[in-house]
Amino acid sequence: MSATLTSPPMAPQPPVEERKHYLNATHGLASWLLTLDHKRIGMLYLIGITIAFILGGFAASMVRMELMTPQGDLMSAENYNKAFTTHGVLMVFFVLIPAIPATLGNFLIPIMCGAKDVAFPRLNLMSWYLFVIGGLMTLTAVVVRGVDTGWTFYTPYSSTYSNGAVMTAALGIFINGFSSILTGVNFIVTIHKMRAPGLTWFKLPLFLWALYATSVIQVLGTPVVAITIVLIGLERTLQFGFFDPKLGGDPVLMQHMFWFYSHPAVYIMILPPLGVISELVAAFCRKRVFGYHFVAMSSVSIAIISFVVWGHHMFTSGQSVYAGLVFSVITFFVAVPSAIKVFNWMATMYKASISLETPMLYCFGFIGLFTIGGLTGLYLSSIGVDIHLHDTYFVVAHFHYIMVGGAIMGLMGGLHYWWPKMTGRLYNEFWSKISAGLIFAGFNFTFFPQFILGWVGMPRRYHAYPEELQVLNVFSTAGASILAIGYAMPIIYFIYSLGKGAPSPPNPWGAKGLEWDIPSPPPVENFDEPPVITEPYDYNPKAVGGH
Amino acid sequence: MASHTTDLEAGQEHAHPPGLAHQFEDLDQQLDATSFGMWLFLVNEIMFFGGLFAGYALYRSQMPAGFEAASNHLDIFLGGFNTVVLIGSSLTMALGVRSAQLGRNIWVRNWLIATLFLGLVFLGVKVIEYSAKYRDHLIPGANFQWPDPALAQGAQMFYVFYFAMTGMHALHMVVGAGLLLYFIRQAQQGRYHAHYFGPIENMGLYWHFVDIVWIFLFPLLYLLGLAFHGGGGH
Amino acid sequence: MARQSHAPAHPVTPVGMYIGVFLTLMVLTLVTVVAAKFDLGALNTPIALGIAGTKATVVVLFFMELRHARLLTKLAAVVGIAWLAILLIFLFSDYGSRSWIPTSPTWVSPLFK
Amino acid sequence: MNKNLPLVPEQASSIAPGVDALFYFITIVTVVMTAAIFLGCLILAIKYHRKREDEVPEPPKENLLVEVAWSIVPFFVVMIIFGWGAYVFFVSYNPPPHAMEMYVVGKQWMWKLQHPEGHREINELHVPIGRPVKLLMTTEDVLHSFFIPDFRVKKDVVPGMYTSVWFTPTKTGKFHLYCAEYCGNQHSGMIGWVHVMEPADYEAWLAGVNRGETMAQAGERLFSRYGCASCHKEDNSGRCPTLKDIIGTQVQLANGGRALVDEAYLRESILKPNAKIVAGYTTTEMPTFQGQLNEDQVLQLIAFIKAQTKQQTSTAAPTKGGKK
Repeated sequence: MSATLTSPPMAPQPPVEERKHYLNATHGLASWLLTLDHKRIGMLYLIGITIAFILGGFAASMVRMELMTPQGDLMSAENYNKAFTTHGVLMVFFVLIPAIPATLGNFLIPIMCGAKDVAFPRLNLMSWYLFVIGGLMTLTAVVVRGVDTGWTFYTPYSSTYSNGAVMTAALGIFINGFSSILTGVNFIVTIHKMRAPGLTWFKLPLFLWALYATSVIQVLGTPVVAITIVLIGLERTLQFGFFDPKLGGDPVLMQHMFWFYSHPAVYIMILPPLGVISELVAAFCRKRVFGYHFVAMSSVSIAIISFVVWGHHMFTSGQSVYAGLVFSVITFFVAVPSAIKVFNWMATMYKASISLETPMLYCFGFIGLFTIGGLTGLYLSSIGVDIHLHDTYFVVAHFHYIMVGGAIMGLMGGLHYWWPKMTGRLYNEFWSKISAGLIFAGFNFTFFPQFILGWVGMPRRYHAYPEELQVLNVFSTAGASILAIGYAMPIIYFIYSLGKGAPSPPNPWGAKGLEWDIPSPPPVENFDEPPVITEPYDYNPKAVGGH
Repeated sequence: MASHTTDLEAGQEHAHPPGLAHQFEDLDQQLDATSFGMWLFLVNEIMFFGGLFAGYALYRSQMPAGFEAASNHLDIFLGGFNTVVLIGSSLTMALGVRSAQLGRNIWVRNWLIATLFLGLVFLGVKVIEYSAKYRDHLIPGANFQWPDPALAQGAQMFYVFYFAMTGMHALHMVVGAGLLLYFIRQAQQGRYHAHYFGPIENMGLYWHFVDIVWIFLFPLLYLLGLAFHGGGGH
Repeated sequence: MARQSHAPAHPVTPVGMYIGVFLTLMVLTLVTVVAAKFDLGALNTPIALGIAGTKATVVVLFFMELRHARLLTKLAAVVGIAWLAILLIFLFSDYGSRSWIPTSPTWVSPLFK
Repeated sequence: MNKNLPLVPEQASSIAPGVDALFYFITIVTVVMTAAIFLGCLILAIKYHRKREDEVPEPPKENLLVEVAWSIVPFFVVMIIFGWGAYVFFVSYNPPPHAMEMYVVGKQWMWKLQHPEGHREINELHVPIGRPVKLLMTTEDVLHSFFIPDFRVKKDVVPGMYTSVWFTPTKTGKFHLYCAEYCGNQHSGMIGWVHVMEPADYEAWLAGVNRGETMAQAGERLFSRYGCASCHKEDNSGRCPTLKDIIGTQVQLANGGRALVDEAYLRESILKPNAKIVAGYTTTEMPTFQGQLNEDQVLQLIAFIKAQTKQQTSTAAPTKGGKK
């Protein structure tokens, strides 16, 4: 424990080639596909999510290329609609929602709890298979026949009018939903019941608090969208009129049920990166996070509030005026816990020892983009202004700032931080910094013009648009190409590091946390010796009396 | 703390009691965790059915007369019979769990067989009811027929929910029946003992939950228009 | 200690209690059918749901042994019901207030002329 | 404004300046906060950059006062934005009295618009400057959303339901009309123009195009074709309630409730006669017209019924004003 503190953190450690760890304990494809080890399952998710991210990114680049010119000339309207639906469905359901919980979360929750594995390893593997099966079904649907409903599947278009492979895609999402639910159950039980003796709630890393809050949303929210998908399926196949007015139903009900999940789902995507950033701030400031308790509780309060704001997606839908007001005011409440987090991170940096390694660059990038994304949310929660901005590119820009600028930046930051732990290899520091810079610049280049596009009134999901909007769209597309290069680079240097990267010491960053007390990569059951529990982010052990 | 250390040092070679998974320290922790996990799964199930109940509540509040009229076309005797059957199966299930807690595998098997039997009776009655609906053209869609055109829309919506809710419930019963078959086999092999009965307990939680769903479906679907039965509408 | 090891090691419930619970549920079923036969106006549905809720509570407490469960498990059960209530309350807050037409504010900013 | 690089939408309706004021207020908040956080991060990163490898800073002490302060201050700021937004919404919610009523039916993938005088337009809407216009909207198929960015108005057009928007144009010219809710293949083709004209030009335009029968006349024709008059008699002697002078009134319902007679109520009563029954009448007398009338025809019937109220009362029919 104290050895890691006194020795220089970056000191090279002679690699012990013979050491058994989770990567070399067993060999062969079957040992991966049938593994019950949470670390391997986390890696399997990482592979699946990367593939979905590449495919979804490809669809996005099709969309952006089409929008370079005002006329719909690159592809037909039908194919354009399928492209943005593919992008939305893959990115939301198969990248963003599982992105951090299923990869970093799977890898780190048991380690941070001082446990050998998650509570239900078999269920964990089954969740991955559900993710893969759901993903393959959805992929087949969007590739073979195409789906053109948008990721929101609004009725009656999705249930009655669309000719696409809606059923297959929806079934894939339904199956993937159960992957998400079971992962949530697994994590909640793990955090409650598998913590090492002495590891009390307020000694947990903030990442675990964030994942705990996320898991609660997954368990409480996902079933509602699951049943909604079932009802859309029944309406589409058997003419059961739940939502189509021609069959007696009410399309606004579908929107309520959809957003009851899909708004909290936004917090499934953003809470985990908020947790990651707390870890990064602590590690690269060498300091306990300022206001630990407030940051922890802000995660929980965001999770709870997230369930009672869904109507802000429906200000123009014909929803009642007063319901709209209630949803509007509660939406503004979310600003408070979000602000608490940002301010506490900055307070942590005050009088800290900040080291600008790649994860910390992502951390700064996250704080900046999350700030813009969060503040532009104020426009959209304000019922008077949202009327104009709803369903325009302003909304597209806003949620990309949160989803890509927030969630994906957080994922990248976390990956760069824990990659040496997960793989036992160091990646190229130079290229990783270049790529972090490119992603930040390319991102702003892509999405900032979209705020203006939305403000002047360009509706989203438009295949063709008025000519005067071309300049801003070209800016956006140009930025997207920078972004694409930025995202391609980590894929290359991470894969390269697997073979050629220098071996990583147990604690390359000099960070604190149970995961840094064990070798890189970790042994099969995580701890060769019983974990030593301290205060979280205990960079000054003497100050609290040491052990 | 001390015992924890000992366990870890023992590692893989630690003499595992039968039924203990490697990630747990002891059977108590395992029982505690699996039981809590099952409850969380049921919380998810509440929300799953909750979506259906919300839709039902909304449309019923909008078309009360049609719902009441349509409800009166359901067979209360069969519905009530099924309620008794299902609550009975909950009793046998509870007794099965009790036997597992006492480590009496033979009785676990017997009670689960009884539960399975009652579950199948329930599903059989459901088949009878569904076929009657088919005969009477009460399946929503193109073939739906309702004598009173003014109430037809509400009645059709009632049957939409009748089939969605009872169908989803029956699907849970079928899954439960499949699980029961598995556990009957496990009990036959004498898997359970006084310190390892978690799986049966969780099976019981699932089964009771499905029972609870029916406890709400019965009045909401079968009884809601009873007071107006034969009253000639209003 | 995070891991207070011992799981709810509650005593095994006697058979008689289970049978008593079953009989209670049967009686409540009968009551709900009988109550439904009377036209009580707006009260029919609350009564039916009240009885169903009572039955469900009995099943949860006795068959599912929630009464012996940990506080955490009890909390999970309550949260499940509370979240369903959130869904219903906010859903009906929309449909219930659709017909409320807002009055215009008395002071109108010159920006809106 | 630069025609090739528009950075702000035109303010072409009476509510646009009011909406924009709030927009710019939030923009100021956003810019100030973003600048503060960006600068703050920059300064912190430079000032507290790690000097020595073994440097370990002092651990922070939690400070309740600071936490409360930076929770409460943002809270008040956002509450101001909420209150202001709610005000903007309420001010722009109710149309002024005497608004011209027009009718909109969305359809994959076109906007069908009709003036009360009978002029029909597709994807074009001609309106005079300075007069409030209220649109009553529905759709024949999927969801659409009626969006005129330069007027700052948007409202979803929902099948099976009436929604409405209103605006008072304050600038002449051509303004984009969009469908903002994704509606399928040609969603981006469901666009058009709103032409705001000087009143004289508008009159000239009205005179210049073939008007056809008015909405109310078309409705009257349907009313007699479907035999509605045999039950709904003017003097209330028929088997069904009279339809004279009912718009804007509250009716007593058979189930004890009350209902405001507005467009949505009339539509429901035509398509689902038993949904709300007026006290003293029975249910099954009236057949449902669901599936027999298209949305245009239902709107024409409603225009006819509304005209019957207007004839009688010399003052204009009360629109949705005042909460009852």
